[in-house]
Amino acid sequence: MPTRARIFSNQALDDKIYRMVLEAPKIAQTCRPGQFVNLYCDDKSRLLPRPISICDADQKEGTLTLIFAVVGQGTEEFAGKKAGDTIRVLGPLGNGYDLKTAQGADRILVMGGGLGMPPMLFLARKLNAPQKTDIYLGFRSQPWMGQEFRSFGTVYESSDDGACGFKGTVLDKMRKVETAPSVEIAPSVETAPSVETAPSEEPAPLTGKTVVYACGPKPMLKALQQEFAADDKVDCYFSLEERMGCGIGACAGCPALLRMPDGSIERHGVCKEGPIFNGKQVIFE
Amino acid sequence: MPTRARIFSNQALDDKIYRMVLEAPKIAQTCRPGQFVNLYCDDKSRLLPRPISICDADQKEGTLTLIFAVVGQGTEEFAGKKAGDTIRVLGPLGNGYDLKTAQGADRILVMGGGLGMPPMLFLARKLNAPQKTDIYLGFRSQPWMGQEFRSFGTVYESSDDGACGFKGTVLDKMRKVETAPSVEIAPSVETAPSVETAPSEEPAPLTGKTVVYACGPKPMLKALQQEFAADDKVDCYFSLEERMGCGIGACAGCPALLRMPDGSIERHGVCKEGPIFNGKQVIFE
Amino acid sequence: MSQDQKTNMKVSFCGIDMKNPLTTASGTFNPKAHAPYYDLSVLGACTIKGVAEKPWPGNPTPRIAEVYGGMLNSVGLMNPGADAVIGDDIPFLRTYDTKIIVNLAGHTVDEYVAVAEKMNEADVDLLELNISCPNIKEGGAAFGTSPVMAEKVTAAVKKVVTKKPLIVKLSPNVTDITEIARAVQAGGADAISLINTLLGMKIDIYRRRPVLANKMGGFSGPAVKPVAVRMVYQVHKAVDLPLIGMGGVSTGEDVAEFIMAGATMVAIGTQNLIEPDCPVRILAELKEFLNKTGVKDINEIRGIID
Amino acid sequence: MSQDQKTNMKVSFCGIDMKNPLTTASGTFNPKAHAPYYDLSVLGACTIKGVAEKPWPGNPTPRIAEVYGGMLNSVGLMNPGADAVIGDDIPFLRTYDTKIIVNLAGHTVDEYVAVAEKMNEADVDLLELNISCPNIKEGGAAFGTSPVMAEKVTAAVKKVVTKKPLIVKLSPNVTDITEIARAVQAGGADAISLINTLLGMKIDIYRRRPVLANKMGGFSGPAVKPVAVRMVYQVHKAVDLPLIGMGGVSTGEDVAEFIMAGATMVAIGTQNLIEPDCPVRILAELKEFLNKTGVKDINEIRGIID
Ligand SMILES: Cc1cc2nc3c(=O)[nH]c(=O)nc-3n(C[C@H](O)[C@H](O)[C@H](O)COP(=O)(O)OP(=O)(O)OC[C@H]3O[C@@H](n4cnc5c(N)ncnc54)[C@H](O)[C@@H]3O)c2cc1C
Ligand SMILES: Cc1cc2nc3c(=O)[nH]c(=O)nc-3n(C[C@H](O)[C@H](O)[C@H](O)COP(=O)(O)OP(=O)(O)OC[C@H]3O[C@@H](n4cnc5c(N)ncnc54)[C@H](O)[C@@H]3O)c2cc1C
Ligand SMILES: Cc1cc2nc3c(=O)[nH]c(=O)nc-3n(C[C@H](O)[C@H](O)[C@H](O)COP(=O)(O)O)c2cc1C
Ligand SMILES: Cc1cc2nc3c(=O)[nH]c(=O)nc-3n(C[C@H](O)[C@H](O)[C@H](O)COP(=O)(O)O)c2cc1C
Ligand code: FES
Ligand code: FES
Repeated sequence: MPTRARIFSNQALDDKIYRMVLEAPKIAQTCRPGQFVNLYCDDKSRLLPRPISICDADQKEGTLTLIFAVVGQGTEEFAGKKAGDTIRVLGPLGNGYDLKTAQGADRILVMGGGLGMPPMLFLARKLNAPQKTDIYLGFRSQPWMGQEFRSFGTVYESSDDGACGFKGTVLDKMRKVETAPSVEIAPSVETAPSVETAPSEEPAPLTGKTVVYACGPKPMLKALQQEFAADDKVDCYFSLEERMGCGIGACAGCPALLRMPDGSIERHGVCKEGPIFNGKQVIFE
Repeated sequence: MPTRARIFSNQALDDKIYRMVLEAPKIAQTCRPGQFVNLYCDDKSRLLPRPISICDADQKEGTLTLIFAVVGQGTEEFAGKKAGDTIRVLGPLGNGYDLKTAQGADRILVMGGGLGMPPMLFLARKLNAPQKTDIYLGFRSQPWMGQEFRSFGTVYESSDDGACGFKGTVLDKMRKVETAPSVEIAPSVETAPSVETAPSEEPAPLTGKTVVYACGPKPMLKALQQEFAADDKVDCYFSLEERMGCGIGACAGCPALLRMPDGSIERHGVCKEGPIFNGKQVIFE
Repeated sequence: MSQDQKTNMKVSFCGIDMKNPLTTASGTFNPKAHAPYYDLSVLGACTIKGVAEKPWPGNPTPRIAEVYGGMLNSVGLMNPGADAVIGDDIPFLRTYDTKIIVNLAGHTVDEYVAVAEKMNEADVDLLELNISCPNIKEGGAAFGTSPVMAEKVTAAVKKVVTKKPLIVKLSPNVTDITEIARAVQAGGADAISLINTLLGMKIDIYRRRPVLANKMGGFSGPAVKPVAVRMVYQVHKAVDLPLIGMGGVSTGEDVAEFIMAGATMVAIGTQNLIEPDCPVRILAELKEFLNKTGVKDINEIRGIID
Repeated sequence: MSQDQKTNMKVSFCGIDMKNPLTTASGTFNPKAHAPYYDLSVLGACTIKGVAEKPWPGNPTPRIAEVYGGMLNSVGLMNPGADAVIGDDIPFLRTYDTKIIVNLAGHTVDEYVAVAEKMNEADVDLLELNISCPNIKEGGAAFGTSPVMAEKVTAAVKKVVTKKPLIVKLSPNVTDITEIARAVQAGGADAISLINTLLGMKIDIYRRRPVLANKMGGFSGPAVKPVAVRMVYQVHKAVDLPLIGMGGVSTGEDVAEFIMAGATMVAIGTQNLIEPDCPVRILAELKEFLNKTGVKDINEIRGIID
């Protein structure tokens, strides 16, 4: 059932970060933002799937875009693939983001940290609400994506070392931006010279109903959770990561711990009932 | 130390029999007839070497020719290789045939059965004594090599089903040919229409000093051993096969049982002290 | 090979007719997770994950690690409890034409007995007593590695399992598998399944800690097959009970290998996780092998290895 | 990574200085077979094949089978006897700058003592008592799987091994490896090496017989590493002896994994058979890993896993 997909292109975006475009029409047609695919290695010593989020999907072309970092031998193998090669893929997997909440919201914050950034592109495109969407992208250093987001909201970049955008975390940046006095926001759809909107265009503070969509490292999600825990006007959706055995809900390898409204603790599989969870319910260990 | 060699060509000679030419100058320069190489799979589930005899070596071009049958997953993998691909190879391995004995002999019989045939080509070329060399090739059915041998001796084909040459074993054929009355033999170096010499050109019976070089299935070697056991004028060199762990003499996985002249039994590794043994000493289980 | 010789694939296991010898290995198969990928009715039987009387939370994450040719897991028998399984998975599976085997978990003899009593009444076909999980401190491995304890828990559970055959699942982490097999036979087991996972460990040398939060875990996948085949062969020679063989099955030829070693049924484990619809392929490969080698009835080749 | 930090690679093992922690696993290394492929002096120590007092013929062929990620062997300790090894391999190895470890084989306590007495006098550095070969009926595994027997044979051999440290090599085919480790410690072992091969089996389903003439054989290679790492870790926590870790080592990172699990030295086994000069690569990879992660002395990371 994992099928062999042709690789349309596979390019390095940065040191150890690759953008792979796959011909996978079935997946492209049915997938939703926040879902992922399982990629499988050809090397027979590595049998488990590598879950990779869908960065974008082109229904017409039948292609999927994935962005992945080389962190171990599996992603190393994938990085070595060339256009015309094939790769085994299974999907779409997981639940995907709740997009409905965004329709009723006044403001949408899309927050991507590191390799949590790519799936936010597909999300932002599907949300398609540039007027009320702020997009925060956090890099370690140099940016390796960002321009693609500009039609879908106001884009704010930050980086750990200040090499691009604001020096600090996405949350630091968000705090600075979103707590400033409200002005009318011009979505940066036009070809602005910098991705970051000019400091003068200050966005609205978080007064109305807000939805936060976030994907990134655990410390980032934890901080976001703390930030909004007490604020009932803010809904949070976090994408979680866990080591997986199957990706389809069969092995019980990937539970997320959730604290339910009644105080009880439940376990939900990241792969099938996630990877997107109500961010306020997630218990970080 | 197993090095990646470029594959120059890889063609099917018959159903499940392939001829692969490798660029392996170092091996080509030093190898002797009867030696073999270890081929390694790329598939990481199959780690052990596949020993394959050297069918021919071209020192000038730096190429090795191997002929192999697809019998399992390793050889299946090799069969799928294309010109330009690479394969890991180690060698040359093993002792190779004793060619000196042939110099003092009146007659040389070269006997190849099935996949034991290919290495006989390199042997026959190095012996380079067409006048006194008879070459017996045994096929299961249709021939998939044979012409190449014609410059190096008189070639007799046989097959189990009679589809080519004589119907029967190489030994049956040899018995018919070699026991007939002596006449001067014309080596079939010229472009004769058939590989088999005409029935009129009957070769000498086994009167002088004879060397038998043989490679083929165990029953063939056993029968040859019986045939010549009592004949002191005949020296036999057999190439043995055994499941191997290393091919270099390190694992003790591949012993051949030999009965020494003094009656004692010794074990000699097929991979390092063989695969060529004095055929009269071999104990077949 | 070209014409389908219609090899008989039916086997009788503890008196129950199975349409073919294939089942799933407990914990690697989830009815609702797998159902979208193929028709579960292709399986002779479905074996579902280990269930205890009450829900178990399982171990902390990471619970999964990859190793050469296989995986480690320290799921720790996370399960929603007997009632949830009876209310949910079992009626769902009953909509398919396949037998149902339920794997039973417990920490103590009493806990095993409690879940066995419940499942004895449930709408399932066979019960499989898991005395071999390496991932829980009490119960599990402790029972599976001592002949005395193995016999004791088997006997206690057998007493309450009056309506279905009782399979006992053995751990490979023992000096002499035949000793444990004889013990569970003495305890009244109707059948034996083996192997559960080997106990393994992997260290993340960059972070200087075990990859699994639980440090050690159960090792499964193609890498363990030689140990599994050996043990099925040994147990087949040692006791007179039907066997479910498993450990590293990924092809139809692997299934044939376990049957020749002595198994009546064969379970697919880890392969279910990496290729959700693999039973379809494996069954086709098995049929092809049998046809190719002239086997008219799969029962002919069981245990034919001397 | 770029500048060589000159990590200290020296380890002291039973009071003997080794230039690095790498050695070879007995039976997978032959001095004269491997010498053409690399300079044997790169190894901290060379461990040579199991030797008995008198020559042993070993088992019938086929003795080797390939399995997923590894191999089975049933060589059965074929060896030319102590005198031949003393006259041939040992002087040859002495021409290299490496320590020599000789692996001792026997069927009975007396046979073990006999070869140990001879080797005690030979020009070698350490002796390794192999009580764990799964391929011989008596001796071997029988000693390695019973704590009582393991202690007995260790004590008997230790009595005659007066001039060199005595390593005892354990079998992984046991329920509790720490029990055996404690037994050989009690018997007087100076060090422990582990693991020997797992017992495995492979069936040729086309010929309907085991691939190995001896039916079962010792399973080794990358596939067994998780079991090996687990056991080294367990034994390191259980006893107070230096360890030689092995089982599936094929990279420098694997060596680091065994050291973190608690091994002082690490042996390369099956990889020697498929890549004759692998110690050169593995040593370079180990150094690279240590440099990359800021380890100044290899002794720093031994047993650092909780
Ligand atoms: C739902 C989900 C979506 C993801 N999306 C992306 C993405 O879009 N881009 C991206 O670069 N990475 C993504 N990751 C992380 C990615 O799966 C791992 O980086 C990758 O599996 C590492 O494989 P490897 O063979 O290179 O590493 P190794 O460390 O060699 O892998 C060994 C094993 O650990 C698992 N593993 C290692 N790291 C992780 C991890 N961080 N999360 C889960 N499993 C891991 C591997 O799958 C494999 O089974 C995602 C993870 C999850 C769970
Ligand atoms: C010295 C020597 C020279 C050989 N020369 C040739 C040759 O020129 N052409 C050719 O077609 N074959 C030759 N063979 C046989 C060839 O090595 C096997 O056919 C091949 O290894 C099968 O590999 P496989 O993966 O396809 O089969 P599998 O059965 O999948 O292999 C499994 C394991 O068994 C071993 N094995 C299987 N069959 C044999 C066999 N017959 N002999 C030794 N090991 C075996 C494999 O090497 C591997 O380790 C030679 C064998 C030896 C010992
Ligand atoms: C993720 C996972 C969970 C498992 N859970 C159980 C279980 O609940 N009960 C049980 O008896 N065995 C359990 N097992 C063991 C398998 O049923 C099987 O015995 C083992 O994995 C060997 O087969 P394999 O190599 O085909 O996976 C589990 C195995 C895995 C990989
Ligand atoms: C072909 C072969 C022969 C072996 N012979 C011996 C031996 O003589 N004595 C011994 O103690 N171990 C012997 N072993 C076991 C190895 O030394 C080692 O413990 C085992 O193979 C695990 O390591 P590996 O996975 O790196 O091979 C042998 C292993 C193999 C593969
Ligand atoms: S990864 Fe298997 S259940 Fe989630
Ligand atoms: S194959 Fe290893 S010694 Fe011959």
